[in-house]
Amino acid sequence: MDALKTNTGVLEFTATEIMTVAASRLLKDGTVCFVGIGLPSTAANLARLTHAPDVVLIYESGPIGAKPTVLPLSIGDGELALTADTVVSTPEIFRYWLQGGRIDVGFLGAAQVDRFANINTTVIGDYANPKVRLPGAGGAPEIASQAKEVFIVLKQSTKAFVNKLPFITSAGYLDGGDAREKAGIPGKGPAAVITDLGILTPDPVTRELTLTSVHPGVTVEQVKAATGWDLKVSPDLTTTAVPQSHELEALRDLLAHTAKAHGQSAGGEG
Amino acid sequence: MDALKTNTGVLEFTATEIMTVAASRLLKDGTVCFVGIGLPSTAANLARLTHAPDVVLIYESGPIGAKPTVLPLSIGDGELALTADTVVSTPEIFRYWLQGGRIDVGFLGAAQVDRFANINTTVIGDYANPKVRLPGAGGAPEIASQAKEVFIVLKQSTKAFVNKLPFITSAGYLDGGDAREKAGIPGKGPAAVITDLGILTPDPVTRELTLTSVHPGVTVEQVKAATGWDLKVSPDLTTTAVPQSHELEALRDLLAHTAKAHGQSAGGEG
Amino acid sequence: MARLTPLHEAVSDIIQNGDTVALEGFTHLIPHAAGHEIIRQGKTDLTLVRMTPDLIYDQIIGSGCASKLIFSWGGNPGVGSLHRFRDAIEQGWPRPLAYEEHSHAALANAYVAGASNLPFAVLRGYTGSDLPKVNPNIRFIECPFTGEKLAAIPSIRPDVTVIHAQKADRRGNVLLWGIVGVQKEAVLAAKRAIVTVEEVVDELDAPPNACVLPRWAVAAVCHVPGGAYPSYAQDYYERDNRFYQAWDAISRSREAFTAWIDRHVRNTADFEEFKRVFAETTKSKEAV
Amino acid sequence: MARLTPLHEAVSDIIQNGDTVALEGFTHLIPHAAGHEIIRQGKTDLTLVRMTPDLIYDQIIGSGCASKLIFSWGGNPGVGSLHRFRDAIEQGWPRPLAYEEHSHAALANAYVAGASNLPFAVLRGYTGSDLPKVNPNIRFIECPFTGEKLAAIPSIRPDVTVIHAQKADRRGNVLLWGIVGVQKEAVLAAKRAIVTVEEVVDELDAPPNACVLPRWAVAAVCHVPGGAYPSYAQDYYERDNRFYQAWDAISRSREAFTAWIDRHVRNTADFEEFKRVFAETTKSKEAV
Repeated sequence: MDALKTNTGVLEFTATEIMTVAASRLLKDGTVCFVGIGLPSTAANLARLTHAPDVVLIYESGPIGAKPTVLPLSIGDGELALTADTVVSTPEIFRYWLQGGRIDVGFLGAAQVDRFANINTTVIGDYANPKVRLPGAGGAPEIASQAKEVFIVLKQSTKAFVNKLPFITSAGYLDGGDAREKAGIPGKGPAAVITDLGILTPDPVTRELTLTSVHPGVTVEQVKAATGWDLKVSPDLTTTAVPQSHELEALRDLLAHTAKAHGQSAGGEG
Repeated sequence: MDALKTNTGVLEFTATEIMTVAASRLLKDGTVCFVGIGLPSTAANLARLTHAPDVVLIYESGPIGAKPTVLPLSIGDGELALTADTVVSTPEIFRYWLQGGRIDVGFLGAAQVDRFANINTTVIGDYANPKVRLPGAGGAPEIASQAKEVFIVLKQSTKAFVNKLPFITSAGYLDGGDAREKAGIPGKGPAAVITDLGILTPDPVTRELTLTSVHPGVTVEQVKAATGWDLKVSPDLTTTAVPQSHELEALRDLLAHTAKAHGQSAGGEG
Repeated sequence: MARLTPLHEAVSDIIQNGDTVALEGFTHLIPHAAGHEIIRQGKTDLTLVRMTPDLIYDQIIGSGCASKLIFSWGGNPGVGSLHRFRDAIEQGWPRPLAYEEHSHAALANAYVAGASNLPFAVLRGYTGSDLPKVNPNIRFIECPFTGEKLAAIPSIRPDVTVIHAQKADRRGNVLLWGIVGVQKEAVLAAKRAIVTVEEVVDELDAPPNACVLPRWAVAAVCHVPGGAYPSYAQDYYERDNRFYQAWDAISRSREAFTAWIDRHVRNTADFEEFKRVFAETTKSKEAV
Repeated sequence: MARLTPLHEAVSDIIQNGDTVALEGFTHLIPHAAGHEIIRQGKTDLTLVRMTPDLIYDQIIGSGCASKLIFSWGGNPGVGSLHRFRDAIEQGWPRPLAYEEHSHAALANAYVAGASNLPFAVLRGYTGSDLPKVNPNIRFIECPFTGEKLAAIPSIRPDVTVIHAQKADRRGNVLLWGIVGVQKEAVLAAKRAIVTVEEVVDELDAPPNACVLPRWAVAAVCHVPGGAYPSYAQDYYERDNRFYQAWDAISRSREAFTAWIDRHVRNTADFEEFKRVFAETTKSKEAV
């Protein structure tokens, strides 16, 4: 997927780059963001380094107001502690800050999502006899339910975008409609799923994920083919604005610094 | 009462002094002690300055391992923070350290106690129409129930030592016998009540406070006359060992330093 | 997001009549200047919450600002009774004061529950005490795993919490240290928070894992040097124990109290003027 | 009361077969040296608790020391799967591994409840998640005041908690800073605690309100410089991200894993020898 190159004027960018840039743009300046490791952390830090210098990044390991200059490989990197406004205990993060209702945006990755933006990071196959055992819940169930809204970022494929999840680790809109509100979940839920092909947002009534933006050079058919259900397409479908040169530069600088510091670029909890 | 002077060899001491010294002697070295302000704090610090240099003093405001050189006037004096091994939040003190079961001795004062060592610090008269409104519970109910054992120090009089309390703020042995255990209270309860006249300890079976030691120069009749119930006297009644000169010197030094620093000598919560 | 603002504006904008207000500080960092400003502005019908209603609440209660008090220990530490608090409870002067009474452990847990956005706190507590008999907000629940009986009380979620801290930076991030009491929990349990500070600095220079309140968790930060007086601010000034003793005489009669409050609080424009007048009256008294 | 003792003595005396043991550290300060000593001593039937069973638990599980795991996220951070953990769960090698699975928020709260000597923790959580369907230790209770439904889970009260910290003084008082995770709660929730430290000093020089564990809350303090490796110790050394990546290949097959554990852990006398052997094997590998 990363090999996909699109020509838009002079700029070239990968599918992962436009995914990251598109995700970063959704973070408003001043937002308090609870950041998952990996793609969410890249996007959130890109936002901070571009249009949202006052975004507040909180990691579940304890740093509040982290301003890393290289991306953390794990959720508890020293860089997060050293650049934070303060570091509190992990229980405090979950109790006072997340459950306390002080998080505007939860920024999550996922192994799988379904048509109602529920998330699976637990298991593929049967829980007791797993086909693939995934890492598990981590902070996601409570981030997904307690942040005022949620952005999910992951690459799109039929393996990842399934009609019905084998296991709901973290709630999106459950069975759709007002099921989430009826279950008493405080946060509003996933506002957008940002992929390497486009942006999906929940229908205001049914809450079914609907394609509302395709990335430049991607066709609707490509997105549908990468989705495990009959993906609805918004009548107001737009094309994602191309990454601007300062965004791409900031992203590439960040990744280059990170690779230099770590010798790798991904990230995970732990 | 403080005017009472007793001659024992060359040493002269007041009733308050022997009360404080007797109370201090009950604290073993290395004990972790949750300290109430006022008389308990004086006695606990005297223990630390004499026979128990490794006693660990914890105050409800947050200091752990406080080693004050002047007595605190209030439970949150700066001297406590500056001399402590660490200072934690007040919720942490009550949750992790007291309720956590890590306190050997709770050292309390009281406005009133009854024959089963229950404590009143709330009200004299009817709760809704108080004759005298006392300060209230503070930390005492949970110190009295959760410290492994409890020492109570207060001056003896019929007003303070009553047969039945108008209000039980903090549990001693409730109605006596095994009432405390039956109520599911974890700590063993008051091991001794130290007064300016003697030492009262609970009968092993009935748990009724019994006079087990009188201070030198005090008669049993004096103690009975200062008690609001028919005080039982132990068949093994002893006389409290007189304060030693190094104990009196340490106590007087401590009080002198305190008076010099504060211009007063009492203490309270807050 | 914290605004750096004068105290009178913060109190005027953020505290409404009828609000539940917690002024916290455990001996240390008690927000006296903010308490005075509440009196000066004649706020009414407040439900006051505080573990240790000491002089600051004696003054607010005696000034008639409060209709209810939630507390766990009410006294003048090291001195004796709070006369205004007792007069309100015992005689209803200057107005009746409803009160709800807990232990320290329970209120500390209730602030934690409030900061955690939970409706109630669970603790081992109150067993054998008469407090549950007089406070219907002390209940008992069963552990769903062991069947053990535990005490439960409602969480505290004030409309406004007011604290005093040592430092803020120019963006409104707050740092406090020493005896930090329940201040962080009280701030995070509240809908809005006002923090008065000794000093506004360019950089907080907070040590690792210090007690920091980020600017976006606080509504207003007010630069009020000395604002904890007669309480203390560690590394800035000490507790004025003499004033705590003097308060006993000032507060003993309604007349002396009212005269003191009028002269020092109601008839002063702000805390700076309070300090000037207080210095004068203290000097003249010592001269007598 | 903390004894300053060699690590092998602490593990031998304090951890018994069948114990519930928590080795905590959130990326930072993970007690790898102590984990190795558990393997070296062939402890068995342990119930392991850890929010993030990463390499340290992959090694202990793969070595057959554990019969049960309580966890909330099991992966090699930034790299991928834990192959030994998955092999135990999916194939029962080298022995079946029962597991109880929670969210981070729930386990963090369960440690807090354990430290607070409460039998259960209350949180807003798990709503809409399938985890309660597969974990009977996730239940729901009602607030006795509002009727709101809240999740409850049993508290964690390990027999032994093991952590790594930066400093201890000669009396056994411990200081840690930076990302402190759930370490304080895990230590205070446990019956006994072992702390390995980078450095033993005359004076802790702890900043105000630092994370200090007093000596009487800890059973043993062991001086093990580098004892968090390949995790990091802030202000001492950085995380060895390359080893986390290398672990993926080492742990992928049972044979390669066993050979690595035998050579580096089972056949070394202690962590000092581990460090020497590890340096050699790493150098020779890089030379290839």
